[in-house]
Amino acid sequence: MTIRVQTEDFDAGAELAAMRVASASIGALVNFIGQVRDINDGDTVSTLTLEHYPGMTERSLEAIEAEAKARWDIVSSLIIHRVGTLQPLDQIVLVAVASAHRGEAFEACEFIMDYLKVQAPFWKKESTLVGERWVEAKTRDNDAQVRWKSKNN
Amino acid sequence: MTIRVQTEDFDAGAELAAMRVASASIGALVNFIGQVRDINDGDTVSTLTLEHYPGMTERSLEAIEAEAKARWDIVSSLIIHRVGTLQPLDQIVLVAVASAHRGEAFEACEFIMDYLKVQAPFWKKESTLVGERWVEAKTRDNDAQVRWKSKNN
Amino acid sequence: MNIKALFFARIKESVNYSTEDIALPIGVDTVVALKEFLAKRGEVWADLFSGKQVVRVAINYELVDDIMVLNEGDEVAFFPPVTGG
Amino acid sequence: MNIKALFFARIKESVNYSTEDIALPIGVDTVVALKEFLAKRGEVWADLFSGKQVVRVAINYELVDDIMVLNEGDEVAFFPPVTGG
Repeated sequence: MTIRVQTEDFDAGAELAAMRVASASIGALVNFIGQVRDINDGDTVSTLTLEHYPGMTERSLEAIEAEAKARWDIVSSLIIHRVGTLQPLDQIVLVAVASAHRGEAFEACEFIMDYLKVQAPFWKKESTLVGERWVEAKTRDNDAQVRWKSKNN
Repeated sequence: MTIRVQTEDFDAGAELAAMRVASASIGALVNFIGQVRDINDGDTVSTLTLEHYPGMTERSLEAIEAEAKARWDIVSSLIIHRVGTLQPLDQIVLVAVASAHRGEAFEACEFIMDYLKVQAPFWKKESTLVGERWVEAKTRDNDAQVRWKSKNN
Repeated sequence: MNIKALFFARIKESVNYSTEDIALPIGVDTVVALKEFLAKRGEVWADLFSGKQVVRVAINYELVDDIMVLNEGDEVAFFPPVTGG
Repeated sequence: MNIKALFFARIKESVNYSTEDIALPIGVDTVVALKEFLAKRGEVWADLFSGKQVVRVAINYELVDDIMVLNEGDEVAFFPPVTGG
Protein backbone atom coordinates (compact mmCIF):
# COMPACT_ATOMS: atom_id res chain seq x y z
CA MET A 1 0.00 0.00 0.00
CA THR A 2 2.05 2.90 -1.32
CA ILE A 3 1.03 6.51 -1.98
CA ARG A 4 3.10 9.22 -3.58
CA VAL A 5 2.07 12.78 -4.47
CA GLN A 6 4.83 14.41 -6.46
CA THR A 7 5.70 17.00 -9.11
CA GLU A 8 8.21 14.68 -10.87
CA ASP A 9 7.25 12.25 -13.59
CA PHE A 10 7.30 8.52 -12.83
CA ASP A 11 8.48 5.42 -14.70
CA ALA A 12 5.28 3.38 -14.94
CA GLY A 13 7.08 0.34 -16.34
CA ALA A 14 9.60 0.22 -13.50
CA GLU A 15 6.90 0.76 -10.87
CA LEU A 16 4.74 -2.04 -12.27
CA ALA A 17 7.64 -4.45 -12.66
CA ALA A 18 8.76 -3.89 -9.06
CA MET A 19 5.24 -4.42 -7.80
CA ARG A 20 4.70 -7.55 -9.86
CA VAL A 21 7.90 -9.42 -9.03
CA ALA A 22 7.60 -8.60 -5.32
CA SER A 23 5.53 -11.75 -4.87
CA ALA A 24 4.92 -14.93 -6.86
CA SER A 25 1.49 -15.07 -5.21
CA ILE A 26 0.52 -12.27 -7.63
CA GLY A 27 -1.19 -13.59 -10.74
CA ALA A 28 -2.83 -10.34 -11.83
CA LEU A 29 -1.69 -6.73 -11.98
CA VAL A 30 -4.28 -4.22 -13.16
CA ASN A 31 -3.41 -0.59 -13.49
CA PHE A 32 -4.65 2.73 -14.75
CA ILE A 33 -2.40 5.40 -16.24
CA GLY A 34 -3.93 8.83 -16.78
CA GLN A 35 -2.40 11.36 -19.12
CA VAL A 36 -3.07 14.97 -20.11
CA ARG A 37 -5.17 15.21 -23.28
CA ASP A 38 -4.58 17.92 -25.86
CA ILE A 39 -8.25 18.83 -26.22
CA ASN A 40 -10.81 19.19 -23.44
CA ASP A 41 -14.41 20.35 -23.86
CA GLY A 42 -13.57 21.29 -27.44
CA ASP A 43 -10.59 23.55 -26.73
CA THR A 44 -6.89 22.94 -27.24
CA VAL A 45 -5.10 22.58 -23.93
CA SER A 46 -1.54 23.91 -23.67
CA THR A 47 -0.95 23.21 -19.97
CA LEU A 48 -2.79 21.61 -17.08
CA THR A 49 -1.96 22.69 -13.53
CA LEU A 50 -2.86 20.47 -10.60
CA GLU A 51 -3.35 22.00 -7.16
CA HIS A 52 -3.93 19.88 -4.09
CA TYR A 53 -4.41 20.10 -0.33
CA PRO A 54 -1.19 18.80 1.22
CA GLY A 55 -1.89 16.73 4.29
CA MET A 56 -5.45 15.91 3.31
CA THR A 57 -4.50 14.43 -0.07
CA GLU A 58 -2.38 11.67 1.41
CA ARG A 59 -4.95 10.85 4.11
CA SER A 60 -7.72 10.75 1.55
CA LEU A 61 -5.79 8.37 -0.72
CA GLU A 62 -4.81 6.19 2.25
CA ALA A 63 -8.45 5.91 3.28
CA ILE A 64 -9.45 4.90 -0.26
CA GLU A 65 -6.69 2.27 -0.43
CA ALA A 66 -7.68 0.93 2.99
CA GLU A 67 -11.30 0.62 1.88
CA ALA A 68 -10.22 -1.25 -1.27
CA LYS A 69 -8.09 -3.60 0.82
CA ALA A 70 -11.02 -4.23 3.14
CA ARG A 71 -13.36 -5.01 0.24
CA TRP A 72 -11.12 -7.17 -1.93
CA ASP A 73 -8.44 -9.77 -1.40
CA ILE A 74 -5.49 -7.88 -2.85
CA VAL A 75 -1.75 -8.32 -2.40
CA SER A 76 -0.61 -4.73 -2.89
CA SER A 77 -1.62 -1.37 -4.32
CA LEU A 78 0.09 1.76 -5.53
CA ILE A 79 -1.13 5.30 -6.15
CA ILE A 80 1.15 7.92 -7.70
CA HIS A 81 -0.46 11.30 -8.43
CA ARG A 82 1.36 14.27 -9.87
CA VAL A 83 0.79 17.93 -9.00
CA GLY A 84 2.08 21.12 -10.61
CA THR A 85 2.04 22.14 -14.24
CA LEU A 86 1.83 19.44 -16.92
CA GLN A 87 1.50 19.32 -20.69
CA PRO A 88 -0.41 17.09 -23.09
CA LEU A 89 1.01 13.53 -23.12
CA ASP A 90 2.38 13.98 -19.59
CA GLN A 91 1.39 11.28 -17.13
CA ILE A 92 -0.94 12.46 -14.34
CA VAL A 93 -1.68 9.40 -12.27
CA LEU A 94 -0.88 5.71 -11.86
CA VAL A 95 -3.14 3.43 -9.85
CA ALA A 96 -2.11 -0.23 -9.71
CA VAL A 97 -3.53 -3.21 -7.83
CA ALA A 98 -1.95 -6.68 -7.59
CA SER A 99 -3.87 -9.78 -6.56
CA ALA A 100 -3.88 -13.54 -7.06
CA HIS A 101 -6.75 -13.41 -9.58
CA ARG A 102 -7.87 -10.78 -12.04
CA GLY A 103 -11.40 -10.10 -10.81
CA GLU A 104 -10.28 -8.53 -7.56
CA ALA A 105 -7.55 -6.46 -9.22
CA PHE A 106 -9.91 -5.03 -11.86
CA GLU A 107 -12.57 -4.12 -9.33
CA ALA A 108 -10.22 -2.67 -6.73
CA CYS A 109 -8.32 -0.60 -9.31
CA GLU A 110 -11.47 0.91 -10.77
CA PHE A 111 -12.86 1.48 -7.27
CA ILE A 112 -9.74 3.42 -6.26
CA MET A 113 -9.92 5.56 -9.41
CA ASP A 114 -13.63 6.23 -8.96
CA TYR A 115 -13.19 7.33 -5.35
CA LEU A 116 -10.03 9.29 -6.08
CA LYS A 117 -11.97 11.26 -8.70
CA VAL A 118 -14.60 12.50 -6.23
CA GLN A 119 -12.86 12.44 -2.85
CA ALA A 120 -9.16 13.25 -3.19
CA PRO A 121 -8.52 17.01 -2.97
CA PHE A 122 -6.98 17.75 -6.37
CA TRP A 123 -8.11 20.54 -8.67
CA LYS A 124 -7.22 21.00 -12.32
CA LYS A 125 -6.82 24.33 -14.07
CA GLU A 126 -6.21 24.27 -17.77
CA SER A 127 -4.65 26.86 -19.99
CA THR A 128 -6.29 27.04 -23.41
CA LEU A 129 -6.34 29.42 -26.36
CA VAL A 130 -9.43 31.01 -24.79
CA GLY A 131 -7.64 31.57 -21.49
CA GLU A 132 -7.27 29.82 -18.16
CA ARG A 133 -10.14 27.94 -16.60
CA TRP A 134 -10.82 25.54 -13.77
CA VAL A 135 -11.92 22.12 -14.91
CA GLU A 136 -15.50 21.38 -13.86
CA ALA A 137 -16.36 18.25 -11.91
CA LYS A 138 -18.26 15.73 -14.02
CA THR A 139 -21.63 14.27 -13.08
CA ARG A 140 -20.49 10.95 -14.51
CA ASP A 141 -17.69 10.82 -11.93
CA ASN A 142 -20.24 11.03 -9.14
CA ASP A 143 -22.31 8.35 -10.82
CA ALA A 144 -19.22 6.15 -11.11
CA GLN A 145 -18.58 6.40 -7.39
CA VAL A 146 -22.18 5.96 -6.28
CA ARG A 147 -22.57 2.59 -8.03
CA TRP A 148 -20.03 1.01 -5.62
CA LYS A 149 -22.32 1.75 -2.67
CA SER A 150 -24.88 -0.76 -3.90
CA LYS A 151 -22.34 -3.44 -4.82
CA ASN A 152 -21.79 -6.44 -2.61
CA ASN A 153 -18.56 -8.33 -2.79
CA MET B 1 -5.46 -3.00 -32.52
CA THR B 2 -2.34 -5.12 -32.14
CA ILE B 3 -2.02 -8.82 -31.36
CA ARG B 4 1.16 -10.76 -30.71
CA VAL B 5 1.55 -14.42 -29.73
CA GLN B 6 5.17 -15.10 -28.89
CA THR B 7 7.59 -17.19 -26.85
CA GLU B 8 9.77 -14.17 -25.93
CA ASP B 9 9.15 -11.98 -22.92
CA PHE B 10 7.90 -8.43 -23.46
CA ASP B 11 8.73 -5.03 -21.96
CA ALA B 12 5.37 -3.96 -20.52
CA GLY B 13 6.59 -0.47 -19.66
CA ALA B 14 7.85 0.21 -23.19
CA GLU B 15 4.66 -1.21 -24.75
CA LEU B 16 2.43 0.93 -22.54
CA ALA B 17 4.49 4.09 -23.06
CA ALA B 18 4.41 3.67 -26.85
CA MET B 19 0.66 3.11 -26.80
CA ARG B 20 0.00 6.08 -24.52
CA VAL B 21 2.07 8.73 -26.31
CA ALA B 22 0.75 7.65 -29.73
CA SER B 23 -2.15 10.07 -29.27
CA ALA B 24 -2.90 13.05 -27.04
CA SER B 25 -6.58 12.13 -27.39
CA ILE B 26 -5.83 9.31 -24.94
CA GLY B 27 -6.67 10.23 -21.37
CA ALA B 28 -6.84 6.71 -19.93
CA LEU B 29 -4.75 3.59 -20.37
CA VAL B 30 -5.96 0.52 -18.49
CA ASN B 31 -4.03 -2.69 -18.68
CA PHE B 32 -3.78 -6.17 -17.24
CA ILE B 33 -0.50 -8.02 -16.75
CA GLY B 34 -0.71 -11.70 -15.90
CA GLN B 35 2.18 -13.57 -14.37
CA VAL B 36 2.93 -17.17 -13.41
CA ARG B 37 2.23 -17.84 -9.72
CA ASP B 38 4.41 -20.14 -7.64
CA ILE B 39 1.50 -22.02 -6.11
CA ASN B 40 -1.65 -23.24 -7.86
CA ASP B 41 -4.38 -25.35 -6.28
CA GLY B 42 -2.16 -25.83 -3.26
CA ASP B 43 0.91 -27.19 -5.06
CA THR B 44 4.23 -25.54 -5.83
CA VAL B 45 4.59 -24.84 -9.53
CA SER B 46 8.06 -25.10 -11.06
CA THR B 47 7.12 -24.46 -14.70
CA LEU B 48 4.04 -23.61 -16.69
CA THR B 49 3.86 -24.59 -20.35
CA LEU B 50 1.42 -22.87 -22.68
CA GLU B 51 0.24 -24.65 -25.81
CA HIS B 52 -1.94 -22.93 -28.39
CA TYR B 53 -3.61 -23.46 -31.76
CA PRO B 54 -1.63 -21.38 -34.25
CA GLY B 55 -3.91 -19.77 -36.78
CA MET B 56 -6.98 -19.92 -34.60
CA THR B 57 -5.38 -18.08 -31.67
CA GLU B 58 -4.78 -14.90 -33.65
CA ARG B 59 -8.23 -14.98 -35.24
CA SER B 60 -9.86 -15.53 -31.89
CA LEU B 61 -8.02 -12.60 -30.29
CA GLU B 62 -8.79 -10.39 -33.30
CA ALA B 63 -12.48 -11.20 -33.00
CA ILE B 64 -12.44 -10.33 -29.29
CA GLU B 65 -10.66 -7.04 -29.94
CA ALA B 66 -13.10 -6.21 -32.74
CA GLU B 67 -16.04 -6.87 -30.43
CA ALA B 68 -14.52 -4.61 -27.75
CA LYS B 69 -14.00 -1.86 -30.31
CA ALA B 70 -17.62 -2.21 -31.46
CA ARG B 71 -18.92 -1.99 -27.90
CA TRP B 72 -16.77 0.85 -26.52
CA ASP B 73 -15.29 4.07 -27.80
CA ILE B 74 -11.61 3.16 -27.55
CA VAL B 75 -8.54 4.60 -29.26
CA SER B 76 -6.33 1.51 -29.36
CA SER B 77 -5.79 -1.90 -27.84
CA LEU B 78 -2.96 -4.37 -27.46
CA ILE B 79 -2.84 -8.07 -26.65
CA ILE B 80 0.46 -9.87 -26.12
CA HIS B 81 0.23 -13.51 -25.06
CA ARG B 82 3.19 -15.77 -24.50
CA VAL B 83 3.41 -19.48 -25.30
CA GLY B 84 6.04 -22.06 -24.41
CA THR B 85 7.54 -22.89 -21.04
CA LEU B 86 7.48 -20.22 -18.31
CA GLN B 87 8.46 -20.01 -14.66
CA PRO B 88 6.94 -18.31 -11.63
CA LEU B 89 7.21 -14.49 -11.90
CA ASP B 90 7.35 -14.71 -15.72
CA GLN B 91 4.86 -12.53 -17.54
CA ILE B 92 2.15 -14.46 -19.41
CA VAL B 93 -0.09 -11.83 -20.93
CA LEU B 94 -0.55 -8.10 -21.40
CA VAL B 95 -3.91 -6.66 -22.39
CA ALA B 96 -4.06 -2.86 -22.68
CA VAL B 97 -6.83 -0.50 -23.80
CA ALA B 98 -6.48 3.24 -24.40
CA SER B 99 -9.42 5.63 -24.54
CA ALA B 100 -10.33 9.25 -23.88
CA HIS B 101 -11.98 8.44 -20.55
CA ARG B 102 -11.40 5.73 -17.98
CA GLY B 103 -14.80 4.03 -17.94
CA GLU B 104 -14.47 2.66 -21.46
CA ALA B 105 -10.86 1.54 -20.94
CA PHE B 106 -11.67 -0.36 -17.74
CA GLU B 107 -14.67 -2.12 -19.24
CA ALA B 108 -13.04 -2.98 -22.56
CA CYS B 109 -9.86 -4.29 -20.90
CA GLU B 110 -11.77 -6.55 -18.52
CA PHE B 111 -14.06 -7.66 -21.37
CA ILE B 112 -11.07 -8.70 -23.48
CA MET B 113 -9.53 -10.64 -20.58
CA ASP B 114 -12.83 -12.36 -19.75
CA TYR B 115 -13.35 -13.45 -23.35
CA LEU B 116 -9.72 -14.42 -23.86
CA LYS B 117 -10.00 -16.72 -20.83
CA VAL B 118 -12.85 -18.76 -22.31
CA GLN B 119 -12.48 -18.37 -26.08
CA ALA B 120 -8.82 -18.10 -27.07
CA PRO B 121 -7.26 -21.54 -27.71
CA PHE B 122 -4.50 -21.64 -25.09
CA TRP B 123 -3.93 -24.51 -22.69
CA LYS B 124 -1.75 -24.53 -19.60
CA LYS B 125 0.16 -27.51 -18.28
CA GLU B 126 1.95 -27.09 -15.00
CA SER B 127 4.85 -29.01 -13.60
CA THR B 128 4.62 -29.46 -9.83
CA LEU B 129 6.27 -31.61 -7.18
CA VAL B 130 3.41 -34.10 -7.66
CA GLY B 131 4.03 -34.29 -11.41
CA GLU B 132 2.72 -32.67 -14.57
CA ARG B 133 -0.93 -31.78 -14.95
CA TRP B 134 -3.20 -29.83 -17.24
CA VAL B 135 -4.75 -26.78 -15.61
CA GLU B 136 -8.53 -27.17 -15.33
CA ALA B 137 -10.86 -24.48 -16.70
CA LYS B 138 -12.55 -22.51 -13.92
CA THR B 139 -16.31 -22.11 -13.58
CA ARG B 140 -15.73 -18.53 -12.45
CA ASP B 141 -14.14 -17.74 -15.83
CA ASN B 142 -17.32 -18.83 -17.57
CA ASP B 143 -19.36 -16.74 -15.15
CA ALA B 144 -17.11 -13.75 -15.82
CA GLN B 145 -17.75 -14.00 -19.55
CA VAL B 146 -21.48 -14.65 -19.33
CA ARG B 147 -22.18 -11.44 -17.39
CA TRP B 148 -21.17 -9.33 -20.43
CA LYS B 149 -24.03 -10.82 -22.44
CA SER B 150 -26.61 -9.09 -20.29
CA LYS B 151 -24.78 -5.75 -20.14
CA ASN B 152 -25.91 -2.85 -22.24
CA ASN B 153 -23.51 -0.08 -23.06
CA MET C 1 -13.93 29.91 19.11
CA ASN C 2 -10.88 30.17 16.87
CA ILE C 3 -10.50 28.22 13.67
CA LYS C 4 -8.08 28.19 10.78
CA ALA C 5 -9.81 28.52 7.41
CA LEU C 6 -8.21 27.30 4.17
CA PHE C 7 -9.38 28.08 0.65
CA PHE C 8 -8.50 26.16 -2.50
CA ALA C 9 -8.72 26.42 -6.28
CA ARG C 10 -11.50 28.63 -7.65
CA ILE C 11 -12.52 29.66 -4.14
CA LYS C 12 -8.99 30.68 -3.22
CA GLU C 13 -8.86 32.88 -6.31
CA SER C 14 -12.23 34.44 -5.52
CA VAL C 15 -11.46 35.40 -1.92
CA ASN C 16 -7.88 36.17 -2.93
CA TYR C 17 -6.07 34.35 -0.16
CA SER C 18 -5.50 30.81 0.93
CA THR C 19 -5.39 30.88 4.74
CA GLU C 20 -7.13 32.89 7.43
CA ASP C 21 -7.35 32.61 11.21
CA ILE C 22 -10.91 33.44 12.18
CA ALA C 23 -12.35 34.21 15.61
CA LEU C 24 -15.95 33.06 15.39
CA PRO C 25 -18.75 34.84 17.27
CA ILE C 26 -20.69 32.81 19.82
CA GLY C 27 -23.33 30.73 18.08
CA VAL C 28 -21.28 30.07 14.94
CA ASP C 29 -20.51 26.46 15.83
CA THR C 30 -21.47 24.40 12.79
CA VAL C 31 -20.38 24.33 9.15
CA VAL C 32 -23.70 25.74 8.00
CA ALA C 33 -23.47 28.61 10.52
CA LEU C 34 -19.89 29.31 9.43
CA LYS C 35 -20.97 29.48 5.78
CA GLU C 36 -23.73 31.96 6.70
CA PHE C 37 -21.22 34.00 8.70
CA LEU C 38 -18.80 34.14 5.75
CA ALA C 39 -21.59 34.95 3.26
CA LYS C 40 -22.17 38.28 5.10
CA ARG C 41 -18.64 39.54 4.32
CA GLY C 42 -19.61 41.04 0.95
CA GLU C 43 -20.63 40.22 -2.56
CA VAL C 44 -17.80 37.82 -3.42
CA TRP C 45 -18.38 35.88 -0.20
CA ALA C 46 -22.14 35.89 -0.61
CA ASP C 47 -21.76 34.43 -4.10
CA LEU C 48 -19.65 31.61 -2.71
CA PHE C 49 -21.32 30.80 0.55
CA SER C 50 -25.03 31.54 0.27
CA GLY C 51 -25.79 28.27 -1.47
CA LYS C 52 -25.58 29.19 -5.13
CA GLN C 53 -22.34 27.29 -5.59
CA VAL C 54 -21.26 23.87 -4.44
CA VAL C 55 -18.63 24.39 -1.74
CA ARG C 56 -17.15 21.29 -0.18
CA VAL C 57 -15.86 21.42 3.38
CA ALA C 58 -13.20 19.39 5.15
CA ILE C 59 -12.50 19.63 8.87
CA ASN C 60 -9.07 18.44 9.93
CA TYR C 61 -8.60 16.74 6.55
CA GLU C 62 -11.93 14.87 6.58
CA LEU C 63 -14.77 15.68 4.18
CA VAL C 64 -17.82 16.68 6.24
CA ASP C 65 -21.46 17.63 5.79
CA ASP C 66 -22.84 21.07 6.56
CA ILE C 67 -24.35 19.90 9.86
CA MET C 68 -20.90 19.06 11.28
CA VAL C 69 -20.08 20.82 14.58
CA LEU C 70 -16.93 22.95 14.82
CA ASN C 71 -14.38 22.73 17.61
CA GLU C 72 -11.71 25.10 18.88
CA GLY C 73 -8.59 24.94 16.74
CA ASP C 74 -10.22 23.14 13.79
CA GLU C 75 -8.65 23.44 10.36
CA VAL C 76 -11.62 24.10 8.08
CA ALA C 77 -10.99 23.88 4.33
CA PHE C 78 -13.34 25.20 1.64
CA PHE C 79 -13.03 24.00 -1.93
CA PRO C 80 -14.99 23.28 -5.11
CA PRO C 81 -15.78 19.71 -6.15
CA VAL C 82 -12.49 17.92 -6.73
CA THR C 83 -11.19 17.13 -10.24
CA GLY C 84 -8.08 14.97 -9.85
CA GLY C 85 -7.15 11.72 -11.52
CA MET D 1 -16.07 -36.52 -47.24
CA ASN D 2 -12.49 -35.81 -46.21
CA ILE D 3 -11.59 -33.65 -43.23
CA LYS D 4 -8.44 -32.80 -41.35
CA ALA D 5 -8.73 -33.44 -37.60
CA LEU D 6 -6.53 -31.67 -35.06
CA PHE D 7 -6.16 -32.56 -31.38
CA PHE D 8 -4.80 -30.31 -28.64
CA ALA D 9 -3.63 -30.42 -25.03
CA ARG D 10 -5.02 -33.27 -22.91
CA ILE D 11 -6.86 -34.73 -25.90
CA LYS D 12 -3.72 -34.74 -28.04
CA GLU D 13 -1.91 -36.66 -25.29
CA SER D 14 -4.75 -39.16 -24.96
CA VAL D 15 -5.01 -40.03 -28.66
CA ASN D 16 -1.23 -39.69 -28.97
CA TYR D 17 -1.10 -37.60 -32.10
CA SER D 18 -2.00 -34.10 -33.14
CA THR D 19 -3.20 -34.32 -36.75
CA GLU D 20 -5.12 -36.86 -38.78
CA ASP D 21 -6.68 -36.85 -42.23
CA ILE D 22 -9.97 -38.71 -41.97
CA ALA D 23 -12.23 -40.02 -44.75
CA LEU D 24 -15.70 -39.92 -43.23
CA PRO D 25 -18.38 -42.53 -44.11
CA ILE D 26 -21.56 -41.26 -45.72
CA GLY D 27 -23.90 -39.91 -43.07
CA VAL D 28 -21.18 -38.56 -40.81
CA ASP D 29 -21.81 -34.95 -41.73
CA THR D 30 -22.20 -33.07 -38.42
CA VAL D 31 -19.98 -32.53 -35.38
CA VAL D 32 -22.17 -34.75 -33.23
CA ALA D 33 -22.01 -37.56 -35.82
CA LEU D 34 -18.25 -37.16 -36.06
CA LYS D 35 -17.92 -37.46 -32.28
CA GLU D 36 -20.00 -40.65 -32.34
CA PHE D 37 -17.84 -41.99 -35.18
CA LEU D 38 -14.63 -41.31 -33.25
CA ALA D 39 -16.04 -42.76 -30.01
CA LYS D 40 -16.25 -46.18 -31.72
CA ARG D 41 -12.48 -46.33 -32.25
CA GLY D 42 -11.74 -47.85 -28.86
CA GLU D 43 -11.67 -47.20 -25.15
CA VAL D 44 -9.52 -44.04 -25.21
CA TRP D 45 -11.71 -42.54 -27.91
CA ALA D 46 -14.93 -43.59 -26.23
CA ASP D 47 -13.79 -41.89 -23.01
CA LEU D 48 -13.18 -38.67 -24.90
CA PHE D 49 -16.03 -38.53 -27.34
CA SER D 50 -19.03 -40.31 -25.85
CA GLY D 51 -20.05 -37.28 -23.78
CA LYS D 52 -18.35 -37.95 -20.46
CA GLN D 53 -15.82 -35.16 -21.05
CA VAL D 54 -16.22 -31.63 -22.32
CA VAL D 55 -14.64 -31.52 -25.78
CA ARG D 56 -14.74 -28.21 -27.59
CA VAL D 57 -14.76 -28.16 -31.37
CA ALA D 58 -13.57 -25.54 -33.83
CA ILE D 59 -14.17 -25.77 -37.58
CA ASN D 60 -11.81 -23.73 -39.71
CA TYR D 61 -10.69 -21.78 -36.59
CA GLU D 62 -14.22 -20.94 -35.38
CA LEU D 63 -15.71 -22.41 -32.20
CA VAL D 64 -18.86 -24.32 -33.14
CA ASP D 65 -21.69 -26.25 -31.51
CA ASP D 66 -22.23 -29.99 -31.94
CA ILE D 67 -25.03 -29.45 -34.46
CA MET D 68 -22.69 -27.75 -36.93
CA VAL D 69 -22.58 -29.34 -40.39
CA LEU D 70 -19.24 -30.52 -41.82
CA ASN D 71 -17.98 -29.72 -45.31
CA GLU D 72 -15.36 -31.30 -47.56
CA GLY D 73 -11.85 -30.16 -46.57
CA ASP D 74 -12.81 -28.73 -43.18
CA GLU D 75 -10.14 -28.40 -40.52
CA VAL D 76 -11.84 -29.75 -37.39
CA ALA D 77 -10.05 -29.17 -34.07
CA PHE D 78 -10.85 -30.97 -30.81
CA PHE D 79 -9.66 -29.56 -27.51
CA PRO D 80 -10.53 -29.28 -23.81
CA PRO D 81 -11.91 -26.02 -22.36
CA VAL D 82 -9.26 -23.34 -22.85
CA THR D 83 -7.13 -22.04 -19.97
CA GLY D 84 -5.07 -19.11 -21.28
CA GLY D 85 -4.62 -15.64 -19.85
